Amino acid sequence: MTTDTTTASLAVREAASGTARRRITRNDVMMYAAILVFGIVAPIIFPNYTYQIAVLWLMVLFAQTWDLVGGQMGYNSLGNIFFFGAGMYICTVTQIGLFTDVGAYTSSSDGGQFEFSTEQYYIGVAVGLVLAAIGASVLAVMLGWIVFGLRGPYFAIGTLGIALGAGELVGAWEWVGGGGGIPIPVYPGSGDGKAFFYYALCFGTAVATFAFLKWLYSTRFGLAINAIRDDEEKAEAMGIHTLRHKTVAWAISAFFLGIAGGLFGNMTGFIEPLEVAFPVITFGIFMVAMALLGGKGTMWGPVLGAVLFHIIKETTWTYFLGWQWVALGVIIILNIMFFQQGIVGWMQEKWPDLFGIEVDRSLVADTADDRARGRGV
Amino acid sequence: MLDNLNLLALAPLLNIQLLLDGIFIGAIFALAGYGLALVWGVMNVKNLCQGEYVIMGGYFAWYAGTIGIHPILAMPVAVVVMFGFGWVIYRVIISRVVDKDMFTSLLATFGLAIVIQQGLNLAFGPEVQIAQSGLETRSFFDGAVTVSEIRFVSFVICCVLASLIVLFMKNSRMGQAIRATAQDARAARVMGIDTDRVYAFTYALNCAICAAAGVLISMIWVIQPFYGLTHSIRSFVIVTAAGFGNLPGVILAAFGIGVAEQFGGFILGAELQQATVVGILLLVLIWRQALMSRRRQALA
Amino acid sequence: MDTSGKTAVEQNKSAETSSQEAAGGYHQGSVETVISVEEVTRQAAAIAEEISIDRLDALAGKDAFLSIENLRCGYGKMEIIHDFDLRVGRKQSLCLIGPNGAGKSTILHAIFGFNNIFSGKIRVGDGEDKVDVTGLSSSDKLKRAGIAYILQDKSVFPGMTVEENLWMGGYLMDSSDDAKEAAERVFEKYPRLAQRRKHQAKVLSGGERRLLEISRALVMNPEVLLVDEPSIGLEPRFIDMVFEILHDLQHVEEKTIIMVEQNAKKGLEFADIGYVLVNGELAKAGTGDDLLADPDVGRLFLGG
Amino acid sequence: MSNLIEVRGVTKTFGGVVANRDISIDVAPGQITGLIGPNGSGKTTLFNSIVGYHPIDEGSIKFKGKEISKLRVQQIARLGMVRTFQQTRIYGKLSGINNMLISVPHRNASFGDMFRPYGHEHRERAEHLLEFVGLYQKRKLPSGDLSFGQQKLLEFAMALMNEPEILLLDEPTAGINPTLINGLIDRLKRANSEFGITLFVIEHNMRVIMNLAHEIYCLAHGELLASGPPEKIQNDQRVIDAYLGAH
Repeated sequence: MTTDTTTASLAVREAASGTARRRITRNDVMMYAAILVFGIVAPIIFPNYTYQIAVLWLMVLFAQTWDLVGGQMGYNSLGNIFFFGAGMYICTVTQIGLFTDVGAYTSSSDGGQFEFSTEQYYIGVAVGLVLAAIGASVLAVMLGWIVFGLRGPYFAIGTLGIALGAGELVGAWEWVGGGGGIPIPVYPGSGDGKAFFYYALCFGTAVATFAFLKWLYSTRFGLAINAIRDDEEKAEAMGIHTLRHKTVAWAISAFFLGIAGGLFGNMTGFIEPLEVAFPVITFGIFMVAMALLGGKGTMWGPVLGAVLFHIIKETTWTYFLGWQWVALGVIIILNIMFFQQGIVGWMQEKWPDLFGIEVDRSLVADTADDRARGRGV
Repeated sequence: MLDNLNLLALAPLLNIQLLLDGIFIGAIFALAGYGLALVWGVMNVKNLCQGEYVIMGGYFAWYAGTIGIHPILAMPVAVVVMFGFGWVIYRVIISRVVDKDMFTSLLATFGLAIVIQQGLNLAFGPEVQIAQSGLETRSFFDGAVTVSEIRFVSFVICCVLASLIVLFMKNSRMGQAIRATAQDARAARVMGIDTDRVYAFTYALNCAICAAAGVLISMIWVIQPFYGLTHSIRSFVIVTAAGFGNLPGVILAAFGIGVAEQFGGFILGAELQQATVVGILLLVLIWRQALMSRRRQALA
Repeated sequence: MDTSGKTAVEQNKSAETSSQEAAGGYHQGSVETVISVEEVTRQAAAIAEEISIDRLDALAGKDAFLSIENLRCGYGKMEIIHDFDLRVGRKQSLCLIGPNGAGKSTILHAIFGFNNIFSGKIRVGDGEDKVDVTGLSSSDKLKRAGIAYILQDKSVFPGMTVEENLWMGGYLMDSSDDAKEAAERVFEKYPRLAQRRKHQAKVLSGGERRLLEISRALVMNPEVLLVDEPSIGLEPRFIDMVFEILHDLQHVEEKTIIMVEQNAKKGLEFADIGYVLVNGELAKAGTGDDLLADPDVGRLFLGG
Repeated sequence: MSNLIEVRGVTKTFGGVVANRDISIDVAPGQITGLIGPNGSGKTTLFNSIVGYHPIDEGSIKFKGKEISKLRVQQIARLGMVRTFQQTRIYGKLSGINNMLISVPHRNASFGDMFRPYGHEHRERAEHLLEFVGLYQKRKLPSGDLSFGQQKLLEFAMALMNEPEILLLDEPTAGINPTLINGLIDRLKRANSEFGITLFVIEHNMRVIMNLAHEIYCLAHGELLASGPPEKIQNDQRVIDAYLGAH
């Protein structure tokens, strides 16, 4: 005799069947439109800040790609910046290597005896970015083989080590200019032209990343990496191809970071290993901080976090007079201590209905006792 | 690189030199490594600013040297002050992340590491510093092997400190409470142990141990505001290889990394020092993974 | 109210009953009653009675040794226990039963000072000497108020020897010699542990571990024992052993026992007083035997 | 008909300590088989050997006639052998329905399948099974908020969603209220009779196992002590001495 079989009406079930993943609402559409308009109009309204806003889009990309692996899959990497640097070097080497000898180019003191034609420049950038994306992904697959056996802190420290080590190794590799770096082929046009060109690419890449991830999270892949985050051993016991999912997620993250690296190198005009390509304690930690600030494991959290972080950083930087890095560390600590769940996470707790999350308060109270017992005191 | 390898084969005494240097430096790594094993094992905090505490300790010695006091005399001061510093850091920061997931403590201490690095940079500048011990260097085998007296002295100090820590953990009430808390914090609380105090003490003790290690490092090696991260990674290598609560393992692993680094540095060149440490880290992680997967086929 | 003869009676009973009844520990029986999680909670709420304080006093005998008055408590800001009263007399045993998540363990935690008490009073002592212990920390509860907590399973210090485990039990004593002396008394009482004093706790069998957990709480010589799920994770024959130990502690050592037990039948058979807790409130109270005989309790908590 | 699981002469040691010695058991298809024994008698070790957590030292383990003692957890799971955990494991931040969806069988999943959405038939089945265990109304709640007993039911439903041929349950009723245990036993029996899933169950609770199992194996000190139908087991003097207690 079972007394609890729910007799749900067909209508209820119809309505419920589409809710596993939230559909696009009007709010979403408004948000997309606003961002698109801002993205297109911004460099026209604020021409002096084109570079900063382009970097902002890269920051958004950083936070999103970190969140794919860290937030959605629960593998907290401290070394994702490795793919940024790898992409940067692959892109640069391609841009040069397509047309001249890389060793000779990098070993000459000014790097500039070789003149790139306009055509060569654009071909170089196009091929370079494609190879950067592919190369970074291939590296991710190869490294994934090693690091995805590591769990928790070992994964975080291992990836940190990879990024640190990569900077050192590239610094000792004379063929790519060693610690002295490489001057990037010069943009064949005006400074403004260059700024707009790379602005468009940065914005496009960030939007493409967002759209791709949005789609990705709506497929089985999204649920699978969430499952890995929540309990990997269970996922294994249920037969999920965990290594396959983890490697693909990391490769996707690397793909977009590789492009970002290629773009940023060209925007900067000069690349070197420690400060520009593999800046572990700046960009490397920014991407984590931004994702956490916005709310990790959510679609909009990393975007929001990146925008806020970038604005705060850019506007307050000049007031700290040498203390800016100390301030940055303090911000990260405060963020972690008091605002773990991030902005979107906090909003989800506060207004769950807005996010289509159901909460049963009585149940929460119920389980607190269970949990207190399980976790003990 | 090959030339250097050749040199090692031709001059066997050079190996002895590197081995000795590795062990002297490794003894100090063992202190910081044991400190990390302590906070990791007892309170499950992965302290990524371990190296920064070492460097802070080093600046005590260096500063003493600049005002005309022998750097080694700075050790008691450094230990006491850093103990207090650790206590404050625990109360202000660590106590709020101690029961959160592992990444929280890792990231919070990473943030703290950035603050300390930059703070030291502002206070002392980015130059590489040495605390002058004023002791002499002795030569053996017609000058083929040299041992500076300070290295020997620091080795002895390391041994004394290690023994003191072991005795403390074994016999004192706080030591017992720390061990009990590490094994089962819930049960420890039921026995009336104030685990929060135990955590604070453990964290402060770790800071003090690191500071002592830093004083020694500043005399036999160099310090610089940004050298902390490498020390942190060394500590992680040691704990990963040895596990917690296993002092002989910690010492062995520390000697291992010390020696490996000396040889690595000699063969590959000094500019790849950090890369060598990272390389050792990755090797240890891969080795550990291989070990795990033999025990549990489930892993990947 | 005297139940000292109960186990003996029980042993006689089980000797003559059929094999169906024989398998100890968890009992046997039918599995006909099938009720869902929500139904249990709902129906349990429906059978809740208005229980007067006099009734609780009567159950506890003339004078309660430990009393809880209008307790509200929980974790963080969340209130789990609402306006709860409890009375238990000296040398009595009380068992809390109820659905998962009803707040049974929360009450033990509150008595020992492990969670937030929003209002209410917890008092311990005889008659006029009752002391208010509501605000005491758990170490003060253990040291001054004579209240000890025995955790659910797996709470020995695995890397310490049996001896060291007992010494940890006396951590709050003024000197470690006192703790060692107290540990010796416990060893005298349980020679089975004494035989294994130099062994590491992790190599003990399940039953020995449970014995160690219980005896570790006795080092401080407490008057009140809070026992959290003594039978959990134990095989049938050790369950009976554990209850025999507790029986001895209550009747020979004269301890007052408050326990939470999922294995409700066993718990109620053991205890003098049974409380049924639903949604953080007291729903039924009676002698252990009365509750065992109550058809509602049987249907909802004993498995029919 | 041949047995679904055949364990033959399995020995497993951990650092010199023998956890299982020369154990042979059979799990017949369509039946409910129980495994009992004192703590530390090697039940969980045997379980883990079968589902692939660690290599075995000696012996063979066959599933549907195929040797699986060298396969890994995921491969074995994809063959149609699913286990549940003693400390219930679900994906806590995902809703009940998503917990179900992610549990669809991965038996024939190709690389490209990762990027496909779930079909209508998956949702239907997920909802049907949630209804079966009585969690339909809570399907959208984060499953970590469910009570312990409900999480057990959800884990069981997830296992069913995986369409296993055999389900290995590690103490399915530990820590839940006796009356709720009845509900779980009822579900287990129905899964066996209605869905035709073979069950292999570790259990301490005699009321559960005696009412559930067709065949019971009892381990003690890492060795097989006795086997047979429930009535035989509970009157077996060796089992009473080593496990049930002399009452």
